[in-house]
Amino acid sequence: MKLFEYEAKEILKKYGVKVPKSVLVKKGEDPIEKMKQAGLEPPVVVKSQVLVAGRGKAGGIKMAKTWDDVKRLVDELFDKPIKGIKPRLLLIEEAIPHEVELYVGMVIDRSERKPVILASKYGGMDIEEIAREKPESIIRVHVDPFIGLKGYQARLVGKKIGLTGKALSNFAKFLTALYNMFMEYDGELAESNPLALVGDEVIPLDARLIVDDNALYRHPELAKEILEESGEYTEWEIKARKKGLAFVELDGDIGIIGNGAGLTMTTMDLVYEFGGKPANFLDIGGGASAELVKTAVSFLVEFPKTKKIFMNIFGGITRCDEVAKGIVKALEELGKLEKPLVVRLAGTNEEEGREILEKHGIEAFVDPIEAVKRLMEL
Amino acid sequence: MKLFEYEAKEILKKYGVKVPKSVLVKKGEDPIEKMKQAGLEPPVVVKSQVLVAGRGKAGGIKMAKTWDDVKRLVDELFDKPIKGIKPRLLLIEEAIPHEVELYVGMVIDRSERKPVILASKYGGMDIEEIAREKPESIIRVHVDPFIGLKGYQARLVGKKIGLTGKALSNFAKFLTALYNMFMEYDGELAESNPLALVGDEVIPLDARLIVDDNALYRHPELAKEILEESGEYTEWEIKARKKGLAFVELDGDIGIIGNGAGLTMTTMDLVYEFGGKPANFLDIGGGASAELVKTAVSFLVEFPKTKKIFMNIFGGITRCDEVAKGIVKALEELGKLEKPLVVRLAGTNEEEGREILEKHGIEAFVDPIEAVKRLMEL
Amino acid sequence: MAILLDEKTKVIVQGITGREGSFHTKLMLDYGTKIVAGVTPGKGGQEVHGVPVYDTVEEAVKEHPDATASIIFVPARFAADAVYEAVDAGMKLVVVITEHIPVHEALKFINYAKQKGTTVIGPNCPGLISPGKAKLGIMPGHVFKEGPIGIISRSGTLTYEIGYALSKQGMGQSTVIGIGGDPVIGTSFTEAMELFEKDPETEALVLVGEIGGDMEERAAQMIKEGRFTKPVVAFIAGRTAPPGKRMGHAGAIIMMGTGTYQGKVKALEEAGVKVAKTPFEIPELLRQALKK
Amino acid sequence: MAILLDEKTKVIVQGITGREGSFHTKLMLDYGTKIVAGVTPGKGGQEVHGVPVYDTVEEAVKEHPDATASIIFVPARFAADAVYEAVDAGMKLVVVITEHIPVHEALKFINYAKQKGTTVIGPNCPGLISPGKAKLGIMPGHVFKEGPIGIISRSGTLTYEIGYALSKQGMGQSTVIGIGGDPVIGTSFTEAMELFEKDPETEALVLVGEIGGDMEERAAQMIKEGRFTKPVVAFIAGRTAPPGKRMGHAGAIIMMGTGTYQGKVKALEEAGVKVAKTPFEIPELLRQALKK
Repeated sequence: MKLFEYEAKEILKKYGVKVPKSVLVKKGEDPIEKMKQAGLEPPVVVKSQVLVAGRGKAGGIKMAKTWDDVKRLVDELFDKPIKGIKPRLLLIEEAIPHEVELYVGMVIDRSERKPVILASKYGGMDIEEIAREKPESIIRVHVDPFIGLKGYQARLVGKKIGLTGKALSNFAKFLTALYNMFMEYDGELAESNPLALVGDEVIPLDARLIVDDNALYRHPELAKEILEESGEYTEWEIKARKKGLAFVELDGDIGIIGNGAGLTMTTMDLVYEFGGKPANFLDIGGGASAELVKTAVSFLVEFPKTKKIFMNIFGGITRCDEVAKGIVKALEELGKLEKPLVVRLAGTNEEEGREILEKHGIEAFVDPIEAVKRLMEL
Repeated sequence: MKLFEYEAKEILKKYGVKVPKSVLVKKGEDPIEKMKQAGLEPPVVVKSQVLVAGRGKAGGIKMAKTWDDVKRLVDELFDKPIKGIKPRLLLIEEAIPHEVELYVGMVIDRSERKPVILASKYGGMDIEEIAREKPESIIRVHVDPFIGLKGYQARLVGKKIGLTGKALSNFAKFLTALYNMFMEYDGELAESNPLALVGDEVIPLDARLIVDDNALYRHPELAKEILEESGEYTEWEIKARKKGLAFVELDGDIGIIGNGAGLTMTTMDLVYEFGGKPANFLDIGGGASAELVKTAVSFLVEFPKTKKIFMNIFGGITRCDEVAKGIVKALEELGKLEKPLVVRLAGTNEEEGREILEKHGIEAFVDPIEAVKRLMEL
Repeated sequence: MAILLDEKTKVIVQGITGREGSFHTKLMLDYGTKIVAGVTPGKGGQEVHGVPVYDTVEEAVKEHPDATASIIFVPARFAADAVYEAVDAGMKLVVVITEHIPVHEALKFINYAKQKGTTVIGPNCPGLISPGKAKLGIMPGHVFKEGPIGIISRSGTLTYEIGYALSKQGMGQSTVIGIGGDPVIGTSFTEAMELFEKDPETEALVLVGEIGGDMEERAAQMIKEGRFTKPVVAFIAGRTAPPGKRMGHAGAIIMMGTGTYQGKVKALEEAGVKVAKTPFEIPELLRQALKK
Repeated sequence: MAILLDEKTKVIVQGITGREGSFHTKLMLDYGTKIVAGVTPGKGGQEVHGVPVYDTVEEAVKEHPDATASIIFVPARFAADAVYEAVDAGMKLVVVITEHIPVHEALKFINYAKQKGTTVIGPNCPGLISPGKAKLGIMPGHVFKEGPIGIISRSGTLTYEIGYALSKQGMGQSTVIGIGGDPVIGTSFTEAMELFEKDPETEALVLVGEIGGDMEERAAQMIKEGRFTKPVVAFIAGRTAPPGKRMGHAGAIIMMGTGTYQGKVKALEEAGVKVAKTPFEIPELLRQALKK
């Protein structure tokens, strides 16, 4: 789960990090009043609290030099969708004059199976671009997850991005705080970009934290309904998630259902191979019940992008007869399927499954290639 | 630093442990009023908040069955010194009827260099006695300090002290909380004795936590002046600590000063060997300044138990001339030494030191045996 | 031979009394797997499909000292602890079926197991099977047949599909490992390949990859450097998946420009590996590779 | 020979620019110790008594790859980190002079060092000296003389006293180790004894113990089992200290009835070790032990 900038900064404060003074403004609140209460004056930065990447480039961060600017920019930003998402909150933050912008972040290195810290003296720009163009400018340090980030390692990172003296020790403190937050909050990613160097101090102008969804039960205070504003999901993806479906919207017009992510992706590939374009990815997972199958089929029938539907099931734990029953249920509930459906059934109880389908006039193939060919003819 | 029962229980609560409902009462406060505010009614247990061990046996824990009992016992306990210490606070706690009392505690095993958990089904009595008489009844489990207490280990401990089912899993939860507190609070010891088993629940009727003094800087919220009420120190030990002296009061009449704990203890042993009885242990440590030596000597002159003083210095880092200067300073400040002083000086700058002392008429020996003999003649 | 698992391996099932654990214990027993004990805390003394249940792995091992492998079906919140327990009890192989385990926990127990010399497969994996010998997982046993082909796969159902395709063409398998789809897993492509390289029964290998991560690239590197010398055919799922979208598997995110379909295919082809466009081409490519 | 330290050992001083670090660097250099580098974060580029200072141990080792030992004078709050840095930089021997290190930190860095094969002496110790060869500590060098007696001591000043008594009687020392007085230390009696057992230069051993803990009892057990075969004389400080009182050293608390003076003497005597009543008896007892 992605946290908002203001949330990540609140958490960082608990780790002793100094963040810029700020107020959080909801739509309808008077930003001037709130700023005055907090002792905050222009110049300030007004920041759209959306979870999409590239918010700055998309115009979601504005400098306000006067009280009038604040009023105007707050109204402007509340009405401005960033990559399709309008913010529910704005963060108004003191402007921090600075010359040097650093980058620091951390993720889990899958190959090394260790947290890895990434840092660069070239913050403030697209760090991925820098990683591509000047890979040597990105410092990488692995951390033993049991021992934790040692103080000398934190200083070493700072030294390698060119810091010395008091700035170095302030950076090391910040990095340690960020690492501790990353570990204690089950981070998939924690980063600050840019991390401003102001004199000897380091100040996170932005902060990001993505928490592992599988670990959210350990952080109940973070749990919330943010699907709509995450910017990660389309309208139909949100509908699907609410129905418990693992669904991703794509650009084509052929609805895809598979069991298992690998097989479902492969089904998409197969459709492409034969000239079709998938409208979605929908994985019913292992051991799906008839009820789930019904939900999935009904959902793709409703989903306006699909013109026809291809369902590719290889029964392992999933039983083909159960799948067939689910399809029939959908058919019964909807009266009839408005869109053509081609089913491939193989594996556990495939014959029972095909029999059920054929009784209801639905084509069921064993060979996926034949099935795709038939699909493309429809 | 030893924490009070109520402090340890407050901390345990942060770890999700259910502790008995209670109120804390200061002298002069109305216990009835406070209990009513907290929704607490007799029967309750009134507990003297002192840091000495064996508080229960010493009469510091009383059951109050009626409101009258509460009033009477509160007055009684505030006036009752437990091993010489009167409580500043009383804890009034709901009485928890129970039949089974368990013991669980943890310390650091020096040999294994690992935290070790000790548990027994025979709690509520003197655990040290049980450890002596039925060593096999004490379960010992070592924990890897980097990995932490694993869930299965916690259950194993519970199983080995005879728990099953829901009680076992509640015990494992409690043990994990206690262990986490022990580690995060730099515990020298954490324990609960007795830990009551009430139905399936485990409830700590008492809780103890001793925090490593060297780690107190990491727990500033605990820092406080508790010397007087700790029960660990005598009046003169407290005076000494305030002067920065490592001083322990003993039963004899010969004042002892040494440099280094081992040498100081050996000096005590030597005095005993020649028929004397040390009045104290006072270690001036390594590299002592003349100022510290002066403070130490003056202190022992004032300390009423001492009839004569023996100072045994082997100069390594400590310089004998610096020590001699300190003695002379004490002499000058006090006018004269009211009590005979025998000094043994050897090691770094021993000759310079002896010369300084002899000028002021203080006997200085090289050989400690000769020095002790002289001491005993005085 | 096969790798990691054969008809003599004695197995403990952790979480045996749960719905999944009990169901798959039955299927594994039916397949011939030597399951000697089950573990569920608090359920010691029961039996599941004739298998005695213990409260702890320690107790199970005391009664069945020849047990060397464990398969874990316990819920995500307790799975990490089950792995530690299995490792501390001396298991040489631990298969973690459980999905939704927090990645920081997996990170730790995998590092721990490695230190102690235990092989972990998974988490979030279908397990492994040495066809005709034993099955330590949740795959349908009947789609696999005994033979000389090793399979290492990041994907579950797709593995069954491929195993089935191979079996139908008479190309049986020595051992099939579903290594799991989570970001951090106990056994990677290259680690499994080291074992297949040494297995005399395995004559060729099928790698079933996915977009995301760099395991396929590392496998290619290993082959290029001559550290894996048997014929290899690969298939990569997700050729047409849009970059950066989550595809159900967290493992299928394309990060930092690495892990693209094209990059993986290029790396593998440069190492001399034939990459199938669909799973159904694999048998034919394998036949060609074996002929050389 | 000596153990752990000799005239060829190349040493790094961590915390060299501090008051203590700088002072003892001078004394160690005067004694002949080969100090090749110092480390203080942020002070790289300076010199202390002619010794070049670096910001990190990594940099020091890069310039002085023959350095194998480190001595730590940094303040308690930073000492644990200094140990990790020394261990990670490949030091084989790390002497921790610093006192007041939280015991939970010592616990961790000692376990860590052991895993990585680094010997830690201390914390809260005077260090060690191989008389006539090198000194890696804060003891006064002049009280020790070269010779065949090994000393392992839990106490600082008392060690100087005993070393001095031995030297005066012409009984020089191979290596003298002050193992430190904290509850958890890197090298125990028995661990140091293993090294002395193998050292051909050491003909006899003096153990200087204290009340509390069970290190003396373990040493006795080792001797009894024949794992240490050279003559041993022991002295235990604290014969007349009241039980349960803190005697300046946390290490001197008597816990749970173990660690009493009487218990230790009994264990040692049963193992055939002569126990001196005062430090001044040690030379004579040693002479007798060596004669046998």
